[in-house]
Amino acid sequence: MSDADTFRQETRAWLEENCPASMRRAVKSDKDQCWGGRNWVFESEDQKIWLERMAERGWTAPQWPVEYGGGGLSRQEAKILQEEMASIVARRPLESFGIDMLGPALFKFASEEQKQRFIPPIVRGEIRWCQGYSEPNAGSDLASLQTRADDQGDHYLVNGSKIWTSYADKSDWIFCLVRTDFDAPKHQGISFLLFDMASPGVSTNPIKLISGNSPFCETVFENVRVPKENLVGELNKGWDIAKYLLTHERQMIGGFGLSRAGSKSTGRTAAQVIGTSDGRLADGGLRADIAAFEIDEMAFALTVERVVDEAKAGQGTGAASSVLKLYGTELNKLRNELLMSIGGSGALPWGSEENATLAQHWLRSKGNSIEGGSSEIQLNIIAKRILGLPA
Amino acid sequence: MSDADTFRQETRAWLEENCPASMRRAVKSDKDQCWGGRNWVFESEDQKIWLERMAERGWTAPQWPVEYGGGGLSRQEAKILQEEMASIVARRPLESFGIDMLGPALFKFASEEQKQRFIPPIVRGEIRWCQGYSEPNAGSDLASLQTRADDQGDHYLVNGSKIWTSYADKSDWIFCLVRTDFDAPKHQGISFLLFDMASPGVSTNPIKLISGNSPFCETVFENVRVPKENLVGELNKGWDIAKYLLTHERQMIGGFGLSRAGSKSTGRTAAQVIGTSDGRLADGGLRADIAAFEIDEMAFALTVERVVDEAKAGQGTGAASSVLKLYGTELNKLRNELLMSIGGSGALPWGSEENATLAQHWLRSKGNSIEGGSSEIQLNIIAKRILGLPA
Amino acid sequence: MALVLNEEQQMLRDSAKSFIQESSPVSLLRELRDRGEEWSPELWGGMADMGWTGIAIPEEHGGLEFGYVGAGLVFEECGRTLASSPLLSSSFVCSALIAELGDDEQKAALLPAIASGETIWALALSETDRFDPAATALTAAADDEGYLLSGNKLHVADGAIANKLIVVARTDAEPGTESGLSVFIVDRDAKGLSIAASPNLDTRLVAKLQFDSVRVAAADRLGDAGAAWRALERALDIGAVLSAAELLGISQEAFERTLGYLRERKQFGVPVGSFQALQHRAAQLFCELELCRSAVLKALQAIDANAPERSRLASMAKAKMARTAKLAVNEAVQMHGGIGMTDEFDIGFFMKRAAAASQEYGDYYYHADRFGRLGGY
Amino acid sequence: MALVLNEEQQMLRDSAKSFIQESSPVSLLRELRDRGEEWSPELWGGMADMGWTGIAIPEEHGGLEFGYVGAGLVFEECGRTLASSPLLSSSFVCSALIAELGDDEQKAALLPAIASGETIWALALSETDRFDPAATALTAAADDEGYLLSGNKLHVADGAIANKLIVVARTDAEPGTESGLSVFIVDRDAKGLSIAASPNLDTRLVAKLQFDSVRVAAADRLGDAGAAWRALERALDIGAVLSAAELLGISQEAFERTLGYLRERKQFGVPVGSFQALQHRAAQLFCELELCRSAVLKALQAIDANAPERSRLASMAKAKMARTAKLAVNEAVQMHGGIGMTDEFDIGFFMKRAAAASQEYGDYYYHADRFGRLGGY
Repeated sequence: MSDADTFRQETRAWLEENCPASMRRAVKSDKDQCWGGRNWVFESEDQKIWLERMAERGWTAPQWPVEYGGGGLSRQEAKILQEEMASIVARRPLESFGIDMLGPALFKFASEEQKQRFIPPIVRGEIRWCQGYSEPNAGSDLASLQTRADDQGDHYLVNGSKIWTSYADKSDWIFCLVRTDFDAPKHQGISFLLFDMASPGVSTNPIKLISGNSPFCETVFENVRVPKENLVGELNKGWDIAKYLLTHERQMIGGFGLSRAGSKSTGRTAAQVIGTSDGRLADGGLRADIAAFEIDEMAFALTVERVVDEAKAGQGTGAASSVLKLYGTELNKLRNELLMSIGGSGALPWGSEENATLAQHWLRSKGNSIEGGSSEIQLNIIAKRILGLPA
Repeated sequence: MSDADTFRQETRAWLEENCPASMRRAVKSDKDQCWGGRNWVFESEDQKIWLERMAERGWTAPQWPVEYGGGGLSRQEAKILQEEMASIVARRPLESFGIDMLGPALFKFASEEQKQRFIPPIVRGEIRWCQGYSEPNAGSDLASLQTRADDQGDHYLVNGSKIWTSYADKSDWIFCLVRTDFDAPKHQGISFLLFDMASPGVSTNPIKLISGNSPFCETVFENVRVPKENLVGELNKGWDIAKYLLTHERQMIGGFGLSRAGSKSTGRTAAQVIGTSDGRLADGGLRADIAAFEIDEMAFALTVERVVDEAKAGQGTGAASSVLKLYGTELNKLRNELLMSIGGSGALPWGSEENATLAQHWLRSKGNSIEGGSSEIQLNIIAKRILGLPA
Repeated sequence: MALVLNEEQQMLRDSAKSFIQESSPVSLLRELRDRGEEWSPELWGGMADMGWTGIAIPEEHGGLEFGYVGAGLVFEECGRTLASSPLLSSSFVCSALIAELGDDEQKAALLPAIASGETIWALALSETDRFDPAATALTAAADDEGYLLSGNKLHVADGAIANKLIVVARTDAEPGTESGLSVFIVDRDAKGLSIAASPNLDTRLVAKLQFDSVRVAAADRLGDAGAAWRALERALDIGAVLSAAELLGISQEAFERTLGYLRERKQFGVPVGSFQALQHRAAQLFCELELCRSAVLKALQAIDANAPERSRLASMAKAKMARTAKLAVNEAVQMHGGIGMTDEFDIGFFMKRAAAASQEYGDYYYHADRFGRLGGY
Repeated sequence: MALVLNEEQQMLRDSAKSFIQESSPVSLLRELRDRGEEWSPELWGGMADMGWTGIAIPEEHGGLEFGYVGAGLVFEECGRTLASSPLLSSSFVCSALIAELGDDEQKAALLPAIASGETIWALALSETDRFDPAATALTAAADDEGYLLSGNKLHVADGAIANKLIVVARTDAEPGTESGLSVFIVDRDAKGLSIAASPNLDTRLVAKLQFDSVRVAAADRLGDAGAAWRALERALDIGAVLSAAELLGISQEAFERTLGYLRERKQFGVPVGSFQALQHRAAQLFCELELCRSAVLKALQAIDANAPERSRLASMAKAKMARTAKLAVNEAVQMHGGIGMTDEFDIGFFMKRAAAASQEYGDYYYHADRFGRLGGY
């Protein structure tokens, strides 16, 4: 038996033994997700056990090095773990911006001391992170940020405000872009700071969205003292970290398109709701739009696959993240439009924040092409950086 | 009986008596159209008679004043004439850029002497005109034209070249934009000249298009002497005339969309070619695209109607020409795309210049959104002049 | 008929605009939403005072007999501020059915109270999620005392507040056919009728109606038994075109607010509206809206004239408007960026109402299909 | 299978590119067109020397057995310079039918001459203007001596130059059904067969074939009578995906030429490519082309693997590619402006060939419909 097969067998057995039955059900609403952190209230004992058992093996971050608490798995092993979890519909034990975003940046830019200090609690789900990028008046021009960190000798004094901070009201720490040089060109005076959201002077204010949910906050800093050792990377070089993280985020958001691609076909959903005639959806116009969409959806999923495969084969162009972000989010919006059309008047009811309706998901999807760098920004990036069109 | 009814009866009787039978058939190809001019070879004696009879009454230009050879008809009478001609499928006796374009500009900008000299031969179809606007290196930036007219005391010396001159090789005279002041800002050094294409130094070179036809020429001027009295309007104020004419041209080209709107429905054509099932076109995807197109086509035709009605009622915005040019040409391209899809492999054959196929008309239509101010230029105009968006 | 407004129509539009801007700004919708209410009786009273409740009702029955072009102008202005009222159901769709099918007695008894705004009517038609009037299956079984109605109705607009209902029921033939449909008057308090209302995304309430052997007198049937289709089709065309007029107002307002934002909001040191890519998209949307305006006006005229091509024009107008409204609100939110996604900002209300109005009396797919069928393909 | 090219495939692509750029630049097509000729026997000989005529043919029959991913790369490069040849008809579609349906004797007799490029084959299938293989009506009436073929075939690609034809005929059932189809080998000089060729917009000749009781021996039937559908479907999938690969090359080249023009051409004193509206359109087209590349590669792999989802992937690839090619050539001409409309400039050739290739083996509508049906809706 190959190593891979052995690993698969062992993993399957371990999951069978350790994954509680109630954690083997698809996530239905936000409530079913575990975000961890200091103030987390577990939905159930099972949710707590599942997080602890997975974190103990480092399998909340399967490919991170063991020395920082990670699982130390190879790419192949991680894929097997994912497959085995999927086969029993095991939930992800921990949702975490620390794992998805901050961690990779720390591995690349942080000092050894910082890695030792910050990464293990991320893996264990003990500290919940949020990101402080966008500002109320900056919009798509992220680098025009005005939140300032003034050097006070042994600490920085942070003043300003951030917007669109996901779950800032529920997070323990923030990774935050601040301006440390007001005279430099706008991309060159930015630094990357980490600090505790419990620090005096930090306040958060949830923003209600058109979908009725409030996943984002406006976050205000008034004379927040941040120890100097919390600076990641070089002073005034924070934009490099930001770019790295943005690329990462784009791929995640674009992945929306993919993550649902495996789920039920929009066309089949329509066929069930509307019925077919002679093997074709009974509404010919809607059918044509759905077929066009599903062709794009399939070609997009294959493109995500190709990008990954090319990267593995060293053939990647590195240009893919903007394409995936742009196309994936536009496709997700289109899918939601089609689902609304399929539902007709039955898609119009309004629910609650906890039990969101189709209409609320549809409204939420409209933000996909704004957050994480708008579609227009991605088109600019593609035109200039990939196609080399003149400024 | 009202005046209108009397006019209708008289007109009907006159047409019945004077329109030759062979001129009562729809125009099938370019050959069936009469353009007149010094070198015109009439297709038939009927074609000649028809032009002469109509020109004698001034009905080649029905609403122009009688003193310049026009028909002197009111708007209502002109409409009746048009309706009565349509009812017997009488052809237009004369196709003419002189009537459609130059004439209106002369009425507005020319001296009395110039009007007396140039307008009557236009009405009679004796002089065929072409327009000299675009230049080989200017593209959409019309005002950057470089053809120069140098003041030589009693005449101008014209040097330079024009491109996209429709039928220049068959025309007798040209109305032409030239630069007369090289130091002024680009819009302010342009003048509007008329001259004989038989002048020494004028040469034309037909441009073959992707459709296989050659309706346009490149026209070169080498030391062409143009008498000073052929300047229309003020020196260096030619851009005003150009703008006036461009607006006019836009409406004409946009009218393409309309002129065909009265002809056979694309959907019915498809139903005949492809067949129906349960009252619906047998190809559901194509049907959906055709319905979307025909909805737009109808709404566009209604918009042309509304623009005319609003202008009559004094409610016009004056902003319509760019909208009509843009939308009408895009619709015409779409109609051709749909006709190609309806025809399938049967739409692919190549014909000749005289007997153009569907494919050739389709290829020709691609130029609609380039000529007469590209779609991009129209979008710029709408955004800036109508919507007031900042530069 | 010329595609322009006459002087009377222009005056109506101007008075409608100033009344609605005053009495029903978007902030009223927000207040109602936050209070969990659907409608404002004060606004309804004001509309009745303006005469809007009787615009399409003959003068002999207390209406203004002003015509549908005028009605369209009112709905366009209502669309601009998202004014919520039972005007469409009661004063235009139900009143059209009564005027067309009712006998003299019924008309004299019912229409004046609609014209005055005293009685509010709702149309109980849909039984499926996707608009399909011929699919009506609710049965009206005839007996000696009249009819017994049994079945369900869904998505009844204004069903939560109407005093009276017009119920479309099947007295003959199979669901899916246009023949065999009859129309009945039913009181909201009728025995055996239960009404459950819940809010849609646009904060308006829609009702689910259950008919459990509801007794209806033969005298409460409108028109001949089984022969309601022609009148129903006309009433639904009216509904479709007036909802298109509302969508025109919604889209135009969303567009103008977006233009204002593009002119003022700065990014990268320049106004956002100076970016050519956004300029071209705005210009394209402007063209679409120009087409919509012509389409809606023509369809309204066709209703006034009862023109033979009325249904095809109605489907053109609703289809074109539904598609353009979707584009307009999507572009509005996208061009506003993050702020457009917040509940605090009004633009989201336009997106929500546009989605609901696009479904009312048939969505894009329904009307594009009908447009093709009526066009012979 | 990973969605990347292996080393062998990369080498094939590089050699294909340099051969085709050298032997068949766009100027060759122009020369052929101006001379009124369809094809270049020299180019065909060169392709045979490169082994392309045998890429998909088993080694035992003289081919390279290299597979369809490799074939796709060849067609992509051919698309880039609009190289015209009977490669698709002969070496991929007809050869697939022979390889799948033929008995050992037929295969041994026929395939080596295809692999060497010596014999050129054409597929006589379509009888209607719109692609619809099941509509085949041409009859093959069985008698003691074999079959008599009667009927017409339209739009036969390479029918003007092929030595041999594969004719799809009906031996049973009604036109419109997939059963009852048989496949026959017919010589171009067969008695009773007349061939009339005329040029399409892309300068390639297509033939109209008239079968007037053409005698075919029973031994010239490929496979069982009436049972050709499965093999035909596979051959047509191959045709669809390889024409998609050609469209990918056409579109990519048209796009790159347009990018070059946008970078260099100046208007209003700046490069045309600096206008943001054009930048965004170019970026959108780039995304579409990236999706196309993935779609085509996956469909090619599915043919190589004879995967169960082969047909759905083939339809996805052809549909996506046909739609994107239309966008690519339309944008190319529009962005080039006036010069793009001239025959002197090459870009128009891309528009013409894209239109023809989009029809071959089914257009967008055919494949989008099939994609939906195979997807269960």
